[in-house]
Amino acid sequence: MNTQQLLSTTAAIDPLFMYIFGACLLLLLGITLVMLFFVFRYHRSRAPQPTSQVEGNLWLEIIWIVLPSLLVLAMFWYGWKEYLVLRSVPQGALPVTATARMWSWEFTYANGKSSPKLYVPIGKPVRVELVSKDVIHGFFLPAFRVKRDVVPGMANYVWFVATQSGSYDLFCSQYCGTQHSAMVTTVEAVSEEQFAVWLNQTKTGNAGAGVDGRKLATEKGCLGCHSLDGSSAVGPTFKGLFASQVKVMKEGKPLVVTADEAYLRESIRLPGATIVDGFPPIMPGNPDLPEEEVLALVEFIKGLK
Amino acid sequence: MDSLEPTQPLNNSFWNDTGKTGITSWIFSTDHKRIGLLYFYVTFGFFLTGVLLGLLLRIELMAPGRTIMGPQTYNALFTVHGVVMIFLFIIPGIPGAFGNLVMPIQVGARDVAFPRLNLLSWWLYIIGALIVLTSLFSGGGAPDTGWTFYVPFSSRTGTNVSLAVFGVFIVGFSSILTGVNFVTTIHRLRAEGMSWGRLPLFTWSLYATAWVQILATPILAITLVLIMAERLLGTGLFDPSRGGDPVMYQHLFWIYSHPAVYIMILPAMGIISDIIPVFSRKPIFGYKMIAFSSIAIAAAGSLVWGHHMFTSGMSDTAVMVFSFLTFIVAIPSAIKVFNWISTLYKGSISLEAPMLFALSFILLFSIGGLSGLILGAAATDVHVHDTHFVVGHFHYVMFGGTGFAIFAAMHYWLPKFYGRRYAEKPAVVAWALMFTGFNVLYFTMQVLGMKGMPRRYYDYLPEFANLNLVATIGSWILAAGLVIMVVNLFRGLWWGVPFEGNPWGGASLEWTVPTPPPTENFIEEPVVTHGPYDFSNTERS
Amino acid sequence: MSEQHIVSNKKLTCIWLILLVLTTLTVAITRVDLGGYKVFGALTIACVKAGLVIAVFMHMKYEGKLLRWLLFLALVTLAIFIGLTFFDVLYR
Amino acid sequence: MSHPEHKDDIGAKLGMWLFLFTELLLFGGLFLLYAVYLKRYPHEFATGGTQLNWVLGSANTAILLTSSLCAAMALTALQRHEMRRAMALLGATIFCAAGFMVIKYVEWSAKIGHGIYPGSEHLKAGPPGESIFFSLYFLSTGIHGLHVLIGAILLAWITVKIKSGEVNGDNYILLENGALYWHLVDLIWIFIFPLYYLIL
Ligand code: HEA
Ligand code: HEA
Ligand code: HEC
Ligand code: CUA
Ligand SMILES: [Cu+2]
Repeated sequence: MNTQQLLSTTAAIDPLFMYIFGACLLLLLGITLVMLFFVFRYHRSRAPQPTSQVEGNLWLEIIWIVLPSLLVLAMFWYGWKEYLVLRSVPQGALPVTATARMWSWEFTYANGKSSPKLYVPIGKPVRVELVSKDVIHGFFLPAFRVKRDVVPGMANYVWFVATQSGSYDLFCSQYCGTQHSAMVTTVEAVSEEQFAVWLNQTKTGNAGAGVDGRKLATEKGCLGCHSLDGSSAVGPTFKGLFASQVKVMKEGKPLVVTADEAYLRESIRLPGATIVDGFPPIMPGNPDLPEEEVLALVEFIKGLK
Repeated sequence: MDSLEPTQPLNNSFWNDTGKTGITSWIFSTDHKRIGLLYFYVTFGFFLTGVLLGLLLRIELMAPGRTIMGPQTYNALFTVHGVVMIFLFIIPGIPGAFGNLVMPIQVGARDVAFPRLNLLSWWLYIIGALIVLTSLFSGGGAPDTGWTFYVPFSSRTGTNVSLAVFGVFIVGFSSILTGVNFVTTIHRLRAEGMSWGRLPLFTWSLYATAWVQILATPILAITLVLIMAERLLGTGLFDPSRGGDPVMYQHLFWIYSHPAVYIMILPAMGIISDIIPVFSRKPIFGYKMIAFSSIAIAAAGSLVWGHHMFTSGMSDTAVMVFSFLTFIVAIPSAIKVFNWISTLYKGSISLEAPMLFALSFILLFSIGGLSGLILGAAATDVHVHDTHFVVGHFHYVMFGGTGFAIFAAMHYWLPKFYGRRYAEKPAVVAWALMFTGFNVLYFTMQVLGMKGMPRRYYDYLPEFANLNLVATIGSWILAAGLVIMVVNLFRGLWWGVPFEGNPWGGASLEWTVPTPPPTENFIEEPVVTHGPYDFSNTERS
Repeated sequence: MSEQHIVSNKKLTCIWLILLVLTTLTVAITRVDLGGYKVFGALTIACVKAGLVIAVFMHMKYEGKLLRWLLFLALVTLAIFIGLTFFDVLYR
Repeated sequence: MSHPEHKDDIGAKLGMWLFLFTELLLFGGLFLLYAVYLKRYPHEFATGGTQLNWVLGSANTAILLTSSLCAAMALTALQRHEMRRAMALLGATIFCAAGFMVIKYVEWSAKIGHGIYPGSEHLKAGPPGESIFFSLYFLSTGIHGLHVLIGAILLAWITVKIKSGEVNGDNYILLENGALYWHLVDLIWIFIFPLYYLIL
């Protein structure tokens, strides 16, 4: 595939915007001007009595049914055609999986590498598989005019291609709770060589033992809900959590447990099993988090006295 | 100017001709005019509440980061703002208030077909509204789901969604019963000579609206029941981990909620169709087409709900079908706009407050409607979906459209029922401020949306800061206008100069009855001999 | 006052018998293996039954045109709601 | 107020039908969901259906049809000024309604006894489609049962009015509307029955 010739999503959509905006602007101007003119010309000070009592005109009606119909049909067709562009992923697109959870993004590449920012090579189309761990989120890249909801249990995707290097905003567009507006990250478009370097370098960086718990807690979005300073946010604070007595609901029964290592581990993997009193059961589970990462998180929480 | 001592007693009108004037004679009255006024005050009260919440939203968005509240409060605030505006103000607003006040007189009836059912509707509305209000202060706190209650979020959040949803459910029943009542009234109680071709267009639009209320609202009812079941029983019908499909919820919700936007706009269009000919002293242009297009909008409008779901993961075929149908609905709206403007041609136009609001309705609704075309085209919707562009769109059609139509109706019809009127000059000043502020506020929002600012965002990136500030300033201009309008209008209605006879020179039946009308409207059964826009025998008096 | 139409007990009983027979029939055809036609058959019979109830028990047969049209309108609306949803469900 | 009591039977009936349309669409929403999920989980729906007791379902169908017959005959009787007969027939209708509810109760408690109810552990552990099937089953029959209850109360109230003579051979619109409501309840069941009990 010749990526040079590739039509970017932006280039496909923008002319359509121009077309519809242009048509609407003309219509609006026409309506406004005619209305203002009538109001001026036939104002009671100039036209004390109406000078016509017509009740309608068939031909006019036909004209203003048929012409707008044709106009909107053109809009429909054009809009649909370009929509298909958004849905047809070019061949050889780079596959990436975007995992959305309350309230963070995680992008995973074919080689298992994951990152909180979406790195893409310039000029190569990217196909992003959209996966949600909890509620509906929205994958929105204004610069590329693409958006798709991230629906749990549903295989949605988007594609786009960055034609210039740079950093582009990536928003969560579908309302998903308290920190919806903080579910923002970026697409980093870099040259193909830089991308290749980045992809391989970070991979080795992650596989080692010494995972940084604090960094992980930020990346996985834990800190979106859990504070480190003792204040209650969406979830309970991590500060002083370890070894404390926690009131929980387990299978509908109230219970007091000690927050030992096993409890923390379970709370991270399967948070639905025990629900801390006074909090909603909304924490996303992490059943397939690698063991060393869970360990790192537990160690991190232990350290917060 | 207006005389401040209460001069003209309201003798022999529905205010006192039965000798009953206490509060219970109102809240248990079956008189359509009293019920209409009750609706008016309550819905308008909710409007003021909602608008105040909107103002708070804007203050928070004035600058990035925290301005006056935290994210959870903000989320609850736009949810409550949306729920109050949609379910407690705009949907019951026109049918409940002006439909009740005016429609039975317009068809020449003494009351609606089922006066007691009408009272029940009002009570259901009040009870539902009270439940919604209770939900804000009890349980897990005000719901924070957005007015759309999308699952799975709404089935998980710890806030008081179930109760709020239950309140809306009750309000929905009220809306259904009003619809049943109006359809029956229009079919059965038209006076002698009041053929379908002589119905005022406001009544026509209520007829079309009533059908939407009857056929679409039950779907909302069942959807809300399903949310409650999801939360309270754990039915899992929309829970993907148990085989449910969250997108099916969106279908059910929009099957009602798209037609609902036509419940909001159709009666507003009816008001405009009634006001423009009166203030041009010329028959409405294309009566039949306007009446027919109301029905066409109601019918076609029931088929387009999928345009809210273009990015949801719905099938591409469905995207095509719904996008196509969406454009079809635009055509009857266009018919109306063109006919209204043609009515002005060679008329004798008087720019009093009702007419100013009516004419600005045409402009604001056109801007909103035309931006709806951007949303209706599949590819462009993908970019602006769930951004402030959509927020701008619906405020243009709901506030600029329906809201301004209600203001027009308030200035046009309320004096008839009070026998007093407001002062003209402040009304015009208020209108000018509101029109200006409105556009500064919402046009800016649409620009923001084009630039990619998502909606329901408590906080935003610095690049959106300037425009947000502009929008907030617009909201203050709007607020100033609104305050002037409210003060002037009610001051006039209670203490203003008398409004007697037929000062606007209207030709439909409500202008032939005494001002204010007596309880049974007509002193003797009316016999209708001419159309509602035949001004040859009416003078302004 | 509505024009009074009294449906005779004989007629009502007849319809009731037919309805019972149709119910038995539905049960019968769903006991044999018809594959996908089973749903189709059962629903067709259900529609016939519903038609009988509406026409005779609910006196629709003796009502004017208006009510019939309105009923038709309501049913068509429901059909359209379901039909259009299937543009999504079938092609996803 | 002093309205000379205005009566419009045709209008009242029109109003009732309009209300019935809304009921139809209310259940329509559930049927819509049923159709969609049947398409997605034909197998699980079939296994779910076999777990329902079709004999009891058929019995309930027969009971409801009979009750409908009684209601229709009650109207006929009232129109012929046979008040006692009308009241007896309405009593029979309500009796049938009670029978229906008893059978429903037996069915429901059997299911719940087996750990089958919305959100139960048993269903959570099973295949997803089955939990959908039973959730829909409980919702549909539950809401339908509620309508049976409301209809029965309505008819009982009308019986009282017949007894007091307020509703009579010249003024039977109330019974006509009440019967219409009752037939609607029957109508809905005519669809629920094959969809849930028979399609297996
Ligand atoms: C009063 C309420 C109202 C009205 C009347 C409308 C009218 C229309 N709406 Fe709007 N809409 C809403 C209220 C309303 N809407 C709300 C509340 C939402 C958001 C819900 C939410 O998510 O919270 C929404 C969202 C919304 C969306 C989804 C956006 C998204 O979330 O991505 C779409 C998409 O198609 C849409 C389209 C339209 C169209 C095509 C019309 C048409 O009916 C407009 C027709 C009018 C005109 C076309 C203008 C007048 C005519 C002329 C000036 C003549 C010339 C015209 C032609 C030649 C065509 N609307
Ligand atoms: C009829 C409907 C209606 C009306 C009139 C309004 C009016 C306003 N709305 Fe509206 N709005 C909605 C319906 C409406 N809204 C809906 C449905 C939503 C979607 C909710 C959701 O996402 O779920 C929404 C969402 C919404 C948002 C988006 C929130 C977000 O996505 O982050 C914003 C943001 O600015 C906003 C602002 C405003 C403002 C500034 C007004 C202005 O009109 C207000 C101007 C303010 C005044 C004019 C104040 C005047 C003051 C007085 C009159 C005081 C008198 C009071 C007393 C005496 C008690 N609204
Ligand atoms: C959507 C918000 C959210 C996110 C994201 C989140 N949590 Fe939680 N968490 C909660 C809530 C709410 C609770 C309390 C309810 C419960 O027990 O499930 C909780 C409970 C916990 C507990 C038990 C705390 C106690 O006081 O007993 C631990 C440990 C925990 N989370 C760790 C994590 C880790 C590690 C991550 C990141 C991988 C994370 N959480 C991400 C919301 C979240
Ligand atoms: Cu995730 Cu909004
Ligand atoms: Cu819509």
